[in-house]
Amino acid sequence: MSHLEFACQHSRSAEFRLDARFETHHGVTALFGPSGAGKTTVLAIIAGLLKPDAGSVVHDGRVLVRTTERRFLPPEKRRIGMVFQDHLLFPHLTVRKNLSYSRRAAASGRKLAALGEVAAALDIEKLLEQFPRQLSGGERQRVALGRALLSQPDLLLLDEPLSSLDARLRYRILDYVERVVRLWDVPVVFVSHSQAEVRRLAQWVVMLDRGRVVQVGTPEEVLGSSDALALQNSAAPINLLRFEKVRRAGDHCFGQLGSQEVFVPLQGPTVREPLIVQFSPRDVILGRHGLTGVSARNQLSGTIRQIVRTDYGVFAAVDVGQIVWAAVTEDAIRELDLQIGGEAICLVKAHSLEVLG
Amino acid sequence: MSHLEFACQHSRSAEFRLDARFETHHGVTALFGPSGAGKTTVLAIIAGLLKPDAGSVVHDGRVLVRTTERRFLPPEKRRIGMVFQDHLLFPHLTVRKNLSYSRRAAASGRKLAALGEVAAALDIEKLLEQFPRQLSGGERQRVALGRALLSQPDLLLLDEPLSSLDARLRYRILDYVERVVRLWDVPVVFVSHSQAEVRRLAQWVVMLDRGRVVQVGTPEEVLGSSDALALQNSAAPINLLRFEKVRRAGDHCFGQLGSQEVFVPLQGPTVREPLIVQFSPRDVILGRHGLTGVSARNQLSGTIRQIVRTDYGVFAAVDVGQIVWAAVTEDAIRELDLQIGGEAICLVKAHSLEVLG
Amino acid sequence: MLTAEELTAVRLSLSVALTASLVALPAGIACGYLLARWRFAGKWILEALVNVPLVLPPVATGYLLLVLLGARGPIGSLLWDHFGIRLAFSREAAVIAAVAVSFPLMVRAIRLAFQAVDPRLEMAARGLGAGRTRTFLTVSLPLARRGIIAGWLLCFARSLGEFGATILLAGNIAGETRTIPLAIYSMTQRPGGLEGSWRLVVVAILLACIAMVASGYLERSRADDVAS
Amino acid sequence: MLTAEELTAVRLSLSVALTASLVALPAGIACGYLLARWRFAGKWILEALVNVPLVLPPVATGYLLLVLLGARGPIGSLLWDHFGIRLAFSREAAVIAAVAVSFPLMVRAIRLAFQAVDPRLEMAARGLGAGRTRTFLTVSLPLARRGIIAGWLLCFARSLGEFGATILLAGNIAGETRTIPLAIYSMTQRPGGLEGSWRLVVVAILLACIAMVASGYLERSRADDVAS
Amino acid sequence: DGDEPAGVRRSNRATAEVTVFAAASTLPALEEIAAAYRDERGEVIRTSFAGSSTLAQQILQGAEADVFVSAHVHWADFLADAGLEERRVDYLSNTLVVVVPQDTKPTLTTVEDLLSPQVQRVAMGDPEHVPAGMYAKEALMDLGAWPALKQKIVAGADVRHAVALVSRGEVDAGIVYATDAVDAANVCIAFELNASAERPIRYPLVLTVRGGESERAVEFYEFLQSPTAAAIWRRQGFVVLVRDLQDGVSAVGAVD
Ligand SMILES: Nc1ncnc2c1ncn2[C@@H]1O[C@H](COP(=O)(O)OP(=O)(O)OP(=O)(O)O)[C@@H](O)[C@H]1O
Ligand SMILES: Nc1ncnc2c1ncn2[C@@H]1O[C@H](COP(=O)(O)OP(=O)(O)OP(=O)(O)O)[C@@H](O)[C@H]1O
Ligand SMILES: [Mg+2]
Ligand SMILES: [Mg+2]
Repeated sequence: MSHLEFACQHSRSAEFRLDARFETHHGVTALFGPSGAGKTTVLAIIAGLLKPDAGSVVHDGRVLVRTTERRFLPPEKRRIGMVFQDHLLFPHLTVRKNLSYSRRAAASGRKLAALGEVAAALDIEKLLEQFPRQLSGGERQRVALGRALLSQPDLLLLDEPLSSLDARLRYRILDYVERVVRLWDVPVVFVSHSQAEVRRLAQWVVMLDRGRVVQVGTPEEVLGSSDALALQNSAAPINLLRFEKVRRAGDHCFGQLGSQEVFVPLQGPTVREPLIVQFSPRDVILGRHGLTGVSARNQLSGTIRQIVRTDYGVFAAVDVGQIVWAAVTEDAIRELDLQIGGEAICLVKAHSLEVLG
Repeated sequence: MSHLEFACQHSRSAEFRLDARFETHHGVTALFGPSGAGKTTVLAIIAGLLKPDAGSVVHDGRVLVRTTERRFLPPEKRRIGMVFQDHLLFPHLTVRKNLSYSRRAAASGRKLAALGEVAAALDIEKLLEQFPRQLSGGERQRVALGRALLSQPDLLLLDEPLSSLDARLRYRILDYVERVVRLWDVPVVFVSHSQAEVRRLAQWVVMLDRGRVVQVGTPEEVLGSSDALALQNSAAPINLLRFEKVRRAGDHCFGQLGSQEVFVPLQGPTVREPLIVQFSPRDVILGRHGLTGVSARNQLSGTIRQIVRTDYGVFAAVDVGQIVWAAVTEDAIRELDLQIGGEAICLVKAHSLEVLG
Repeated sequence: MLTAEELTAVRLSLSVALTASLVALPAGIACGYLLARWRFAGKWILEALVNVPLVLPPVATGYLLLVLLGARGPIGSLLWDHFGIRLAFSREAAVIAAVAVSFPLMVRAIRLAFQAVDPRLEMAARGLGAGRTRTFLTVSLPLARRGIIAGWLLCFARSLGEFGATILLAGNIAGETRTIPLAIYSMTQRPGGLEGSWRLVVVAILLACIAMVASGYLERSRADDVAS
Repeated sequence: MLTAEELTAVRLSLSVALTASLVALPAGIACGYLLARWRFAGKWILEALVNVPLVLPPVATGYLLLVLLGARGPIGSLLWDHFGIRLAFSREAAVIAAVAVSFPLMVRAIRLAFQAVDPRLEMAARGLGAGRTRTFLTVSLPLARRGIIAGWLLCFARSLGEFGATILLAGNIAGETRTIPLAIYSMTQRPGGLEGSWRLVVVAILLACIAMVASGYLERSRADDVAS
Repeated sequence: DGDEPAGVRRSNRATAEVTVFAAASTLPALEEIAAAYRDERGEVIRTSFAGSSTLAQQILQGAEADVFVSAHVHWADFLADAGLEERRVDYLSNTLVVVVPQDTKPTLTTVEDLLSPQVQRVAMGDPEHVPAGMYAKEALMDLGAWPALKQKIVAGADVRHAVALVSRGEVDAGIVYATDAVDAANVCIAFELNASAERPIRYPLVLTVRGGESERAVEFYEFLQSPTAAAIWRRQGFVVLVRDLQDGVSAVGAVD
């Protein structure tokens, strides 16, 4: 299993100083954080494009940098493929020559991909004889990704590799990258601003803010945490339920929430405890009493604690053991006579529950 | 009201020829389409950075280009602010000087924004004395947006202006751009790959594919259409309901669906007919009979027409006059005994309905 | 250290080279920009014309200039008849000779610099409302700065070393047109010959050093932050 | 059209200039790259050294070369004692003189070109596994191509016009070292000879034109697609 | 000599100034004469030194020269043909000498020695156009040595160049003016070479038409031939030809 240890300090300007330390031994690690947090800086240090002021980077036992020992492995020896935020394609070479620039031999016994396959996966087959300046923004981004994939790296660093792609391509390429990563077991560290991308690809998330690591963990832990919420400041509160105990039953399971149980569909074969699920307040339907004959499996009863009117709508907080936020209309409040302190039932589709783990 | 007429042909390479014709008189128009479709090319022609091989562009009666008359208004006379996909900040000027580069006087009686305000809105106040090469990718993008906003344009062209921003900033900046656009009535043509952004900002969508306009219309029409779906290939079907008749009642209304009515919360003061709403299959709860005492206002009864098992889950198509897709679990199918031809009730939260118009 | 005569020559050389490089600068920038950015029919003719003094021996350049600008030449006689100006055999003539000979060097450096400026940045400026002139002054010119300085310096340095055209057009008049190279030449005619001119040679070398350091300072690239 | 003597001079000039510019090219590229990319202590010394021939009158450069390379000079005597080679007064001497005088021009153009190459592209290449050498050959060099061609051309053209240093180091030997400038010079020194030299002047101008057209072709920028 | 008042330096267009264009080889002497003239008459003379050919061309192109000191009669003739000559006197002469580097034993004593294999290269002014070279060539032709020596000739850009080549040991011998040889470092004179009788070495002093119109120019022109000047010429190694003899000119005085 791949292992990356990062612990570096680096001042980029009077305003910005990176001082980050994290470890990951996961296949896909996401660097997450607001613009200017230092994500690109971290990747540049790992790739050897930037010498940190102090600190070290160790990948699979190989010391890439260690300032105390004055060691600095030159970038060409690191076997690290990088997709740059601004692509950095070679302007004087055709797409084909850009893609085949790296002559690095595949590491023992594995060849990640062939040019034709990568070009097909990235939908750039027709562009092979073009020059970079003849490409559109998204095309450039794909070529940059292809170039990195074809460099037979031991570690892939992707800096927003899909930001200017439409959904269709993004899905297709995500699929492909996932396959590459799984099949050849190349660890990936990637930067993305899309929670969906991070959730889909990453097994580990490092959250940066103003040059510091503010949180590290699984996507569920990190993206669901209050810190993440503060950083993300999404338009509405997000519901997170944490089940310390989980009862397994066939291909689904039930999270224990006090005396109540929450039906959770499971994708994988294993269940981890604690189990954390996330869902939007808009996925919650409030009712006054229990229902039968509906496909919504989860009906949690609790007490209304709060009703908040925001720019984004009205939200009610229901204490069902933990707090569940529900988006409601003023009409519904009137009609159902929702009041603070009153009882309510939260109807949540099992489908709406995203398992973060 | 602003009016833009675009009808140009332009060959960029043997592979790609733009041949697009569209009109818009909407405040915010989105250019939508896959990578390499010609979106940037269209903007470049409007801005005057590219002379089309043939055709004309007319904005508010001003002929910007008309090749038959050999007319080509130089870019500096067009009063068009553009955010480039690759930013094109002046590398030798500080952020402040980049922002204040344009000395164009505000058009009669309006001054769009002051530097301080724009810098605050874009969160680049601390970067004013930096040079572009000292900025992160997202910071550059924001400066480029600020520069365009500060050029007192009569028309704003934004080429993926938010692609490398995290959600928080994106929302904040979207808010700001929306405000600018509304307050000063500056028409905007923007390129985005995010359906959410398009839905939020745009009143009109022009969908491009391989240099041709494949569809034009409101975001609902275009994004909901089968073409858009094909282009987007989103992971699941999307529900679209079209109400030819709408009954207005206070600050909400009821769309007529045969004999049934659908409760639709309305944001604006006006209701347009036909009214189109969109919601995800995951927002639909299937039941066998009507329910009371729930906050979900819409219960549509219909016949199950289809049950589809895909990679993304199981979907049931219910004919309630129009087809409504619901995401279901295998458990629910068993438990509720859902069968093709059987009756079912679709429970849809009014909140889940996105009004496309 | 230097004799009065040598000092005069050094001072004169500096003033001639400085004047020449400054006088040539606007034209050099105009020519360089024109050649880099515009396409016009007779472009290669302009180019060849600018470059002729490079291929010609300076003496021939000087002679051509003399024929043009001398009292009997078409331009020279015009200037004399209408303005009472005599160009040849004056400090101005030394400046003209230096400009003629070093102009191609300046133009080439400046032209390359303009070619390296991303035309899309110029388009961006125009989109922001800057006309051609403002775009040129605020974008193209500062971005070509390094090449312009290099061109200016080449012109200055070449002017310092100019001999052949100068002696023909401006003569070798002590205190008026006897620049360092002419002074070195004159000294070789005196007892002691070439060896007697070493002080001026050293001065010339020192000037080269100073110019280099100065240009290094002017052209100084801002620190790149990639490791090397 | 040309006399045999003139033809010889033209042929000799071309061969000397071509040899000089080609011989100087590798060193010019090395120097230009070094000065553009590396930071080392005595950098300005190297720079000044390279540029000295620019500021010195060519005659002085020629004399310094003679002192170095002549039979009694430190290098010349070495060559003579160990290899039996006499440099001065040969075609090789003409080449050396041309190189010395035009080298600074070449280096400056090349240096500017390397400075204009985005160092991040070089880093990208290295990240793809290319060592310093491959990065240099496949990224830096091709991206600096225009400047290198310009430098080469400057060197070639300046060599064609070189007079002062050549006559000192190589003498004015018909068929051996009498290049076009020397031939023109010789002619102009005879009464009535000036008029006789016009044919060579025309040839020199033609060469300038050809060089310009050729370099325009070599440096040709790919069509930019911004309107202008 | 370099410290003329600043005002003088600037007044390059002052037509009143007497301007002398003189062959570069006469520079030391002429500067001294001009200084003497200034001390005596209080008048500053403007001088420009270059190759005679250059100067003649400049005068032809309208340069404001009052007096022209040419190193060869050719260029005086050239101006005369162009109608620019007012007066002329072939006032000076020079001697040709064969020089060798000081550290080689001066074993050369005759022209025949130059032909011997121990002498591989002989430097002289370019016989095509440098006056000293032209005179040397004619002298050698008179002696019949030219065809044999031709191959060994290294043509200098001017006499000083030839002298430098000898002093650097670049060549085994050189044929130069005595005036250039006297003070050259590391050079010694092997023997004198008699100039061709047909074309004796002459330095014409030319008063141009323009100079003829200025009294002060004529005054200086005459001063150039005055006893004061003659002493200086001689001290610099020239031979002054005096015209007080009936049959033309005769040489008086020689190397100091
Ligand atoms: N070359 C530089 N010189 C000085 N400061 C720099 C430089 N590059 C980046 N910075 C600063 O360092 C900080 C971190 O930059 P970095 O590129 O790592 O951010 P990021 O997390 O990648 O942001 P984004 O998502 O916007 O790309 C930023 O505040 C930026 O202004
Ligand atoms: N300078 C150019 N020369 C030749 N072809 C070009 C040039 N610029 C763009 N193209 C081609 O034109 C097509 C349209 O490019 P354009 O930049 O308009 O696409 P786009 O819709 O903006 O795509 P993206 O979303 O990837 O930015 C692409 O196929 C591209 O390869
Ligand atoms: Mg970044
Ligand atoms: Mg684009």
